[in-house]
Parts: sequence; structure tokens; C-alpha cells
Amino acid sequence: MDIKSIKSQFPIFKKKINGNPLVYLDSANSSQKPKAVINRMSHFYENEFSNVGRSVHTLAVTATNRFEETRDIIKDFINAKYREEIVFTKGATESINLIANSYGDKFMNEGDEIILTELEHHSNYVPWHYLRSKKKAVIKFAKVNENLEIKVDEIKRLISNKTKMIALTHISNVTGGISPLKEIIDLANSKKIPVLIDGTQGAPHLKLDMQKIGCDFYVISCHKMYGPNGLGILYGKKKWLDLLPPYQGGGGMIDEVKKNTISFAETPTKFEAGTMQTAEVVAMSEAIKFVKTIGLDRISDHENKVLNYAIEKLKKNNSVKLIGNPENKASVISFTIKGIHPHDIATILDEDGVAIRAGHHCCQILHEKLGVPATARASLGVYNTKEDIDVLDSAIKKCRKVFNI
Amino acid sequence: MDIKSIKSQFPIFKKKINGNPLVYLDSANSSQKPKAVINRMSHFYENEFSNVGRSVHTLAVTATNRFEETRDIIKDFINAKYREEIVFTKGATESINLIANSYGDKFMNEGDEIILTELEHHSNYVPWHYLRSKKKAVIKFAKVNENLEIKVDEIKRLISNKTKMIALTHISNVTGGISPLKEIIDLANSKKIPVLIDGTQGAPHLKLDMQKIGCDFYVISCHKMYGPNGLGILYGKKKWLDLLPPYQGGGGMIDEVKKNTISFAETPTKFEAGTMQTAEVVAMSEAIKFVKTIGLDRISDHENKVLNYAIEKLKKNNSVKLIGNPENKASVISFTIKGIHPHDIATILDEDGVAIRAGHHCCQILHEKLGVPATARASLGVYNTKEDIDVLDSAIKKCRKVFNI
Amino acid sequence: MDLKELYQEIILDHGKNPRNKKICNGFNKDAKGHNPLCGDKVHIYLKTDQNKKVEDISFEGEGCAISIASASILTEIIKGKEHTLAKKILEDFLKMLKDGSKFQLNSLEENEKISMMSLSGVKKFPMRVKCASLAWHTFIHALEEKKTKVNTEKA
Amino acid sequence: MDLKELYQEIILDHGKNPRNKKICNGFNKDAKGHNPLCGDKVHIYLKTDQNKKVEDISFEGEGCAISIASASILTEIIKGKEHTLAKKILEDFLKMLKDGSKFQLNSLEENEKISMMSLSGVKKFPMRVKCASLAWHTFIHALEEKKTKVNTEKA
Ligand SMILES: Cc1ncc(COP(=O)(O)O)c(C=O)c1O
Ligand SMILES: Cc1ncc(COP(=O)(O)O)c(C=O)c1O
Repeated sequence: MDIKSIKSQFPIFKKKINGNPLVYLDSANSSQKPKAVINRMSHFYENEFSNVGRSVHTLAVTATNRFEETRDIIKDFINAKYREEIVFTKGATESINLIANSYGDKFMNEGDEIILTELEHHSNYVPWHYLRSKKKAVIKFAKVNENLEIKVDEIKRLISNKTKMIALTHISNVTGGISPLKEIIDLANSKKIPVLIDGTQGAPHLKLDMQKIGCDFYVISCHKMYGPNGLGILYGKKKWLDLLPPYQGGGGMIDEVKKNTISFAETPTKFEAGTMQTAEVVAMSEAIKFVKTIGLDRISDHENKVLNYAIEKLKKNNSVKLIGNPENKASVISFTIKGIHPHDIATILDEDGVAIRAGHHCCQILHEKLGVPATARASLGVYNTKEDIDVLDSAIKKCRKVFNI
Repeated sequence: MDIKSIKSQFPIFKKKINGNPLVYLDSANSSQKPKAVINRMSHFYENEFSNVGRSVHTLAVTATNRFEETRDIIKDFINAKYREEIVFTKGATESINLIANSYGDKFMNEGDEIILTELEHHSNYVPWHYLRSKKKAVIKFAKVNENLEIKVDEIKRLISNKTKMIALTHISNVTGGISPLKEIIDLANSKKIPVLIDGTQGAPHLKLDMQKIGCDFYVISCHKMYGPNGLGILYGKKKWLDLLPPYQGGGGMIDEVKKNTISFAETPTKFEAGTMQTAEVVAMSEAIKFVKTIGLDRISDHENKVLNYAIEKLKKNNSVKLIGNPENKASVISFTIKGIHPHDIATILDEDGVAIRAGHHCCQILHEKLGVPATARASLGVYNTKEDIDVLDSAIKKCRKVFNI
Repeated sequence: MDLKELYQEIILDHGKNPRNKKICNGFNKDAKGHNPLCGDKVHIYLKTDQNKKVEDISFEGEGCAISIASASILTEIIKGKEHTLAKKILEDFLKMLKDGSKFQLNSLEENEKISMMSLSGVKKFPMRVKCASLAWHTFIHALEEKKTKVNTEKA
Repeated sequence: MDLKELYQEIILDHGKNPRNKKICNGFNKDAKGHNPLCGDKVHIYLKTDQNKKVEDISFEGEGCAISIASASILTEIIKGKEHTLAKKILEDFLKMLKDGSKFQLNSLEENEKISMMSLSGVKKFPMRVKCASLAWHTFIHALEEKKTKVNTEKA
């Protein structure tokens, strides 16, 4: 695979950071954007801009068509069964809030249980926490094992006849561990418990097939998969979306509005209140084209090679401790260095143009378990190479020099 | 004012629609974007892109600074007292949902009353309708008078000691009528009733001063004021935002997360869950610069001239009926033509490159009152001229020819 | 010119003077349709004969010239037709709106074909296709006694 | 080179061997500070003498070298100072972080000035300013017995 030519499609890599080429290892936070995505957005604003779905003039027609075509493109991309299963949201966070609210209001009662895992991002915990408070529900956290993996047996142990939802991440944004979705979803299906997959880290790295995965809900943040900011995708099985009440109220999602009663549109429209992010949606079609042109299999392959190279390299460095050792793993490595706080590591690496993230990565539950308030995290995108890892490695070595240890 | 040179800053006006120059009279739906806004967004993605607030590397620092600077720019623009009073949302719709939820949860009880008006957009009704259902609250609709105006006396008539919220539009998106905010807010303040102003149509056309207006909440959609899609601004008095619980849950809005309890950040952070629309926020600073450079007073002036010209012109056309006759009016005219449905009008006008909107404009309550299911609406932006109105007028005359009436 | 194709004489005539715009006597099936974006509404009434033939059909509603004309033409064409034929006509009609194809059905009379073809100009106006199809979707809902309301949202 | 300015010997020393990192005996005021974005935490304990002088001061916490060093230096400098002077030192310190200005205060001893100046390298690292200021904001909360927790979110 010609990474050089792929990388050259991302304008930002022309930039120097503190005099050095940018080594961007923060894609789990947000990925960089290829020229085609950026240009699609400008082109749309310059030539085609209009609000969608509400006017009959030419610009509005074009915009609406582009918008709805993107829904089809996404349906195909994740192999959903119906286009109505694709809802546009603001991001993964909003998607999970939507389901926690809408599903929670309709189907959860006092004492009902939600199963999460210790790996979850705050976005896949706080919304359920609200539900817990509102409905006096119970949250059970599936524990990670010593490799920081979630195993199906642990989920099984927690399931009771009160379990009304299992929500877990596809790929951990701290360990990179890939959850055993198939086993967990088969188990849940056999007990008729709906499953929400937080696919924020999954979608950019693994080929998706909703009909095979069989989950009830899957959430995606477009900005982490080479797409624009401020846009998310909620996949939901049609039978659910048909049943669920709308979330936000506003223009475009109604059927009929009277002073005493309001009736709502069908899915997906009933979940898309207010003016949508038309330009972002349209540009997202280019992000998907970008990914499809390379192929997710090849992206995974390439990223895995770089990931394994990084693991080998960092393992050789005695002062570095890798966080977690999951068997199935993708795109993310978190680590600590003895005697140097992750924040200081990030600052020192930045001097060499290496962008990583330091902190709890919105996973305080996991960090509490690990007994550290923060870790350093390097995460990959399709544009990363083994050379990037070499720069990372020597920058890490520099940390000890700066700290005289 | 040199409208030609202002107009030339909008790339879309180079476009031909059905062979004709674009006469864009749908700005109340969404405004077109100046080059500076579009370029700022591309520039950001190409040179500065990173997620905000979460990493310490150089790109993240720059992005965070640009993001927070925009908050300051908006604070100044609307003359809010504190920067913490500016919350970024997805749009006006989300902003109103946020307040209806957050304020409603904390302060509304069974039997409490919300005063809306018959002019409200669905976005300023449906969220309160949810609250009505959830809390068994009561919604009272202030009636418009024969000119389709809202008068303070009507609000006064509806206020009771159960009134817990007055929510009304600054400018009607159907009649263009400007609400008497000062009188209504003074009255409400004297009774300690909070007021939410739906400023979606106000912000693009009227100079704003939150400290003078004195409302408790004011909501803005950036895409209607020359800014990007998918971004909204919620202004809330600090004393309220400090008191209100967060809305969506997720990353970035927490203080501390444990398995049993979660504490939240301060305002505005607690209301900004998940990855924000960084590029859009940054580009919004250019939209405000654009507006400020011309000056809102001059924009109002210019738009009023074009508006009055349009009213005079259309009044001369016997088959045209103008909707509403408010004394204070800005930027919007709705009308019907005897014997021709608004949808057909819009299609015929589109042939001449004239983009208007036909429908109920998300105001079914008002349209039910008017006894028509739909109206045609022409709405103005700073780029519109009297010549645009001439084209509109002759296109309207063509409608009767096409229909042989 | 496309506008002339869209607003043909027949359409304008049906739009101004819709046929069968009433509640027909003794109807035994009905359905409502709605386009929430523009407010077009239609209510179709059917009197069917032991589920074999549409004995009578009428409509009420409000909307643009296209939607009213389409409903009016629908009632004229469908009245007296067998169910199976009615469904075939519907399919052909929707196909025409979508890709501009001609009618396959030979069993229609020439003047019936002409009035249906008069709606074919709509295909060049994508946002108006729903106006033309609303009554037809609603008709099939009535015939097959589907419970849901027809709602031509965004899709 | 900027990194050397940021991680000066003094900082590294205070970071590795923080002074007064304990709960001081007989403290009568305290406050907690937290930076939710990176997890830095600090808890300041004060023993004040009839609201006039800081008799003893200590801290507990976890965080990066900058935040620990800053807390450690804070305790060294503030111990024994009058309240009014302590507040002046705080103001001067925050000003230095913000715009790199020098200390105005002549009442500080040379070695005190040196250790405070050692934190001035932070101004070139905007994201790290909060690390350096957290303990100081928390100290003033403790001193003035403000009820809210210090939280250095985004702002
Ligand atoms: C008066 C008014 N309020 C609210 C809205 C909703 O704004 P948005 O769709 O951007 O959320 C609109 C525009 O659609 C409007 O005109
Ligand atoms: C695993 C995981 N879930 C959810 C989110 C939230 O995504 P967003 O902030 O785009 O809503 C993130 C990223 O921040 C994540 O890594």
C-alpha cells in the first residue's frame, strides 16, 4: 500500500510542528481530513448550499438529494438493511444520549439493569447514569480481566432477568482491545436483550456489517473516520427506531402540530430535529469514498503492522509500561513512563512534532482501576508509518534525558 | 452601502439557476456563506485541525485557543456579561431542547404554566410540549392580533402565579414581525418569570445587547447568520446556567466520574458534551467579523429599504395577499396568490432563478389560524437588492400566466 | 419549456375543477395521506365490491395543483376497475414518475392514458414527485386497509 | 531551548522531592482543586493564625511535574507570610504565568524569587499554565474559605 500517496492527500502533513514534520498519533481523539473531504465542504458552500428538505427551489432540491444520497452511501457502507436505519446526529455522544433517553423512557423501569463495561468512555456511561437517576435503574459494570479485556463470561455473569440493555465499546480507546461482539450479541439476542455498540473507535478501523454483527444500535462519530466535525451516525434496527419516541423536538421531525397534540414523522426523520448539518453530511460521503477506495481490510492490515511494530519497539524500552495486553487489538497503545507524568511526556514529545494525548481519555473508571490518574496514548490512522513510530520511540527516550532519569 | 461588493464575497452568486442569476430569497431558511467563512473552515482543516481541550500538543493548543477566542468574540458581539454565558450547541433547536429539559427538570412541576405565542416555530413549541407531557404542565398560547402581532397585553392576560416560563420569538419567521421584547421582559422580570427568546431570526438582522434586552435565555442558529451549518449558540444568564443541571452526558463535561456517582464541570463546559464542532466554531468567528465589518445597523437599514420596496411592490399586485401587517417588521414577507398554491408558486419562481420557500415554515399553529395550509415566503439577507425584488415581482406575475388566471 | 410540461392544460383543469372531490356514498374503506413538509393532505374514500372491484372512489384534500389534479385523475381512472388492475395501474404510474417510462398497460383507454401521462412532466421536478404520488400511495393504503397513515417525509 | 526552560533543575527537583507533601498538623482551613482534563488533583491545608498569618501550609495531590513542583514551591514561599502579602504574591505569580512579567514584590527574598521564576517557562506552553496555577488557585480558595471546588475546565 502506498502510504506516501495516501498521506499526501492530507494537507495538514505539509505543516511543521516546532520545526519538525508532524507525527500525528492522536487519531483516536480525532482524525485528520483528506483534501477531498475539505474540498467537498467548500464546494458545497460555494455552489450548492441550501437547507435540505424544506424548499422546492433548485438549490434545495440538489442539497436534499446530496444529503439523502449520503444516507444511502452509509447504509451500504455498514451494510444496514434499510436506509431508514441511518440517523444523522451531532456525534457518538448525542447518539448514545438519544438512545438512552428514548429507549430508556419507553422501556426501562425501576430496578431494571444496564450492563456496561469498565472500558467505557464517559459518553457511554454518563447518559446511562442519567437514566439510572431518572428511572432508579441499576448499572452493572463488566470487569476487565488482567489483560484489560472484556470476556463474554463476565457479561454472562451479570445478565439477569432485569437486564434491559447491554452497552459496550467496539474498540477500547485506551487499550485498543477489540470486544468479542459476536459472542456477546449472540448471548444477548438469545435473551432478547438489546445491545448498543459504541463504535466510535470501531468504525474507522474495522469493516462493518450491521446485518452480521446483529447489534440493535451502533454509534459512529464522523470526525474520527476522516470526516467532518459535528456529525455522528446512529444506526438502529428499524424495528427499534419505529418503536422509539423521538428525542429532540423541533422543525422537520413532526407530522402534524396542533395546540394540544403533536404527531411525529417516521424514522429517521423523527430523530432529526432542526436544521441538519447539510454540508457535513454531504462531505461525509467523500470520507467514506476515501476509506472505501483504499478498503477497510487494507487499512486494518496496514494499521496492524504499524501497531505491532510500535508494541515491539516500546516493549524494548524498559522504562515504558504498556497499558493492557488484549489479544485482539487495533490502532491504540496507551503507556506510562516510570517517574514521568503523561502530561510531561506529551509536552516533551510535542517538541519533536509528535502529537499524542495524555490524560484519562474520558475513561476514569478504567484509570481508577489501573491506579493511575492519567496515561499517555498514541493512536493510529491510515497515514501513520513505521517511521512515525521510530520518531515516537526516540522522543520517548528523550523524556528520560529531560528528566535526568 | 456597496451591496455589489458585499454580494461578491458570496461565491454562490456566481451560479446560474435554470440559466438565470440566483435571486436568493430564502435566507430565513438558511443564509448563504461568505468566502471568508468557507475559507476559514478549509484553512482550519488544512493547517490547524485538532480536537479541542483534551490534548497538550501544539495543534490541540491552537485549536483550543481559536475555539475559546470565538466564545469571547460572541460574548462581545451580543454583549453578554460573562464568557461563561455562551454555550455552543448544534443549533437553535438543540438550545431550546436543552433549556426545556434542564430548566424543566429542575423547576417545573405539575400544573405549572409555560406561555408561548401563536407565532412560534415548532422548535420553540415541540420541546415545551415534551415538558408538558412529562411534567403535566400547561402551555398557554398568546394570541396574535389582526395584524398577526404579539402585544404585551396579551402576555399580561396569560400570566398567572403558575407561570414558570415565557418563550417567544424575537422575529417571526412568517410575518417578519418584531416582538416587543423590552415590554414583555420588563413585565416578566417584575414577576420573576424567566424569558427565553428564540433569536433565530433576530440575530441575523438586529443588533443584540443581552444586558439591555435582559432576557434569561437567547438562542441563535449560526447557519442563518452567514455562519456554518450545525452550530448554535445558547446565551443564558450565568445565574441560571450555574443552577441548571447538564443536558447531554459524555466526554468533556464531567468533573469526576466514579461507578456510583458523577460530578459535573462548571458552565459552559457542563453543557458541551462530546467532541465539539471545532471547525464550525472557529469559522463562526469569521461570520461575526463579516457582520461586524458592515455593522448590524447598516444591515438592518439596508434590509428594511429592500423590505419596504418589496411590500409596496407586492401590494400593487391585486392577486397577492400579504400575510400579517406588523408595525415593526424585518426581513420576511409571506404571501399567497389567489388560485395558486404556494408550492406551485415556488416551482414557477424557481424557473426564473428565484429561490423562495413554500409551506407552513414549521409554524402550523399560525397557519391553522390563518386557515391556509401553506404560504409562500420571501426572506432577505444583506446581499439582496431592489433588483432582486423586481425579478421576484415579475416572476410572480408569470405565475398567473402559467395558470391562465 | 419544462413549466408548460408540468402545468399542462389537463392538470390545470383538474386542479381547478377536481372530479369526485367529496365523500362518496356508502364508502367502506378510506385512508389519509399527508406531506408534512408542504402541508398537502388527501383523504381517499373507496366503495369496494367484495374486495374485487372499486365501485366508487372519491377524495377530499388540500394541496397544490399537482396533488389535487393527481387525486382527481386517480379517481377518474380507478373507478370501476378490478383490484388487480388498479394495482397494476398504480405501479405503472409510480414507475412513470420515477424514470419517465411509458405505460405498459394496454387495457387502459386512450383518454385514460393521456390524463395519466399529463402528470409525467413532474419527473423533471423532483421535489414535486411527492405531490403527484401522494394520492396514489394513499389509495393503495385504503384498498389494502393498511393501518399506518401515509406520510411522505424527506425520503 | 524551551523545554529546558520549562523543566529547569529546580522544577525537576521539586517535582521529584516535593516539600510539605503531607497533611500539616492542626490545619484549620483546606480546599481541593482539580483539573478534570488531565486528572491533576491538589488538596491544600492551611494553619492560619487568627486570620493574619499562614503559620503552616502543606499539600497532597497527584499530577505532572509542573503541578507538583508548583504546589511544593507554593508551600515553601507562603509559609510564614501574612495574608495580604500572600495574596500579592499570588497575583504577581499569576501575572507572570500570563504575560511573563517579572515580580514587582521587593519583599521576597532572592531565593524565593528564583524558585517562583523557575515556573515562568510555562508561559510558552499554554496548555500547561493550568498545571502551574492549580495549587495557587486552590490555596486562595482555602485561605478565603470559598465553598466551591477549584476546577480548571476548558476556560
Ligand atoms: C424562528 C425560528 N426558530 C427556530 C428555528 C430553528 O432553527 P434550527 O433549525 O437552526 O435549529 C428556525 C429555523 O428553522 C426559526 O426560523
Ligand atoms: C470509545 C469512544 N466513545 C465515544 C466517544 C465520543 O465521541 P464524540 O466525542 O465524537 O461524541 C469517543 C471519543 O471521544 C470514544 O473514543
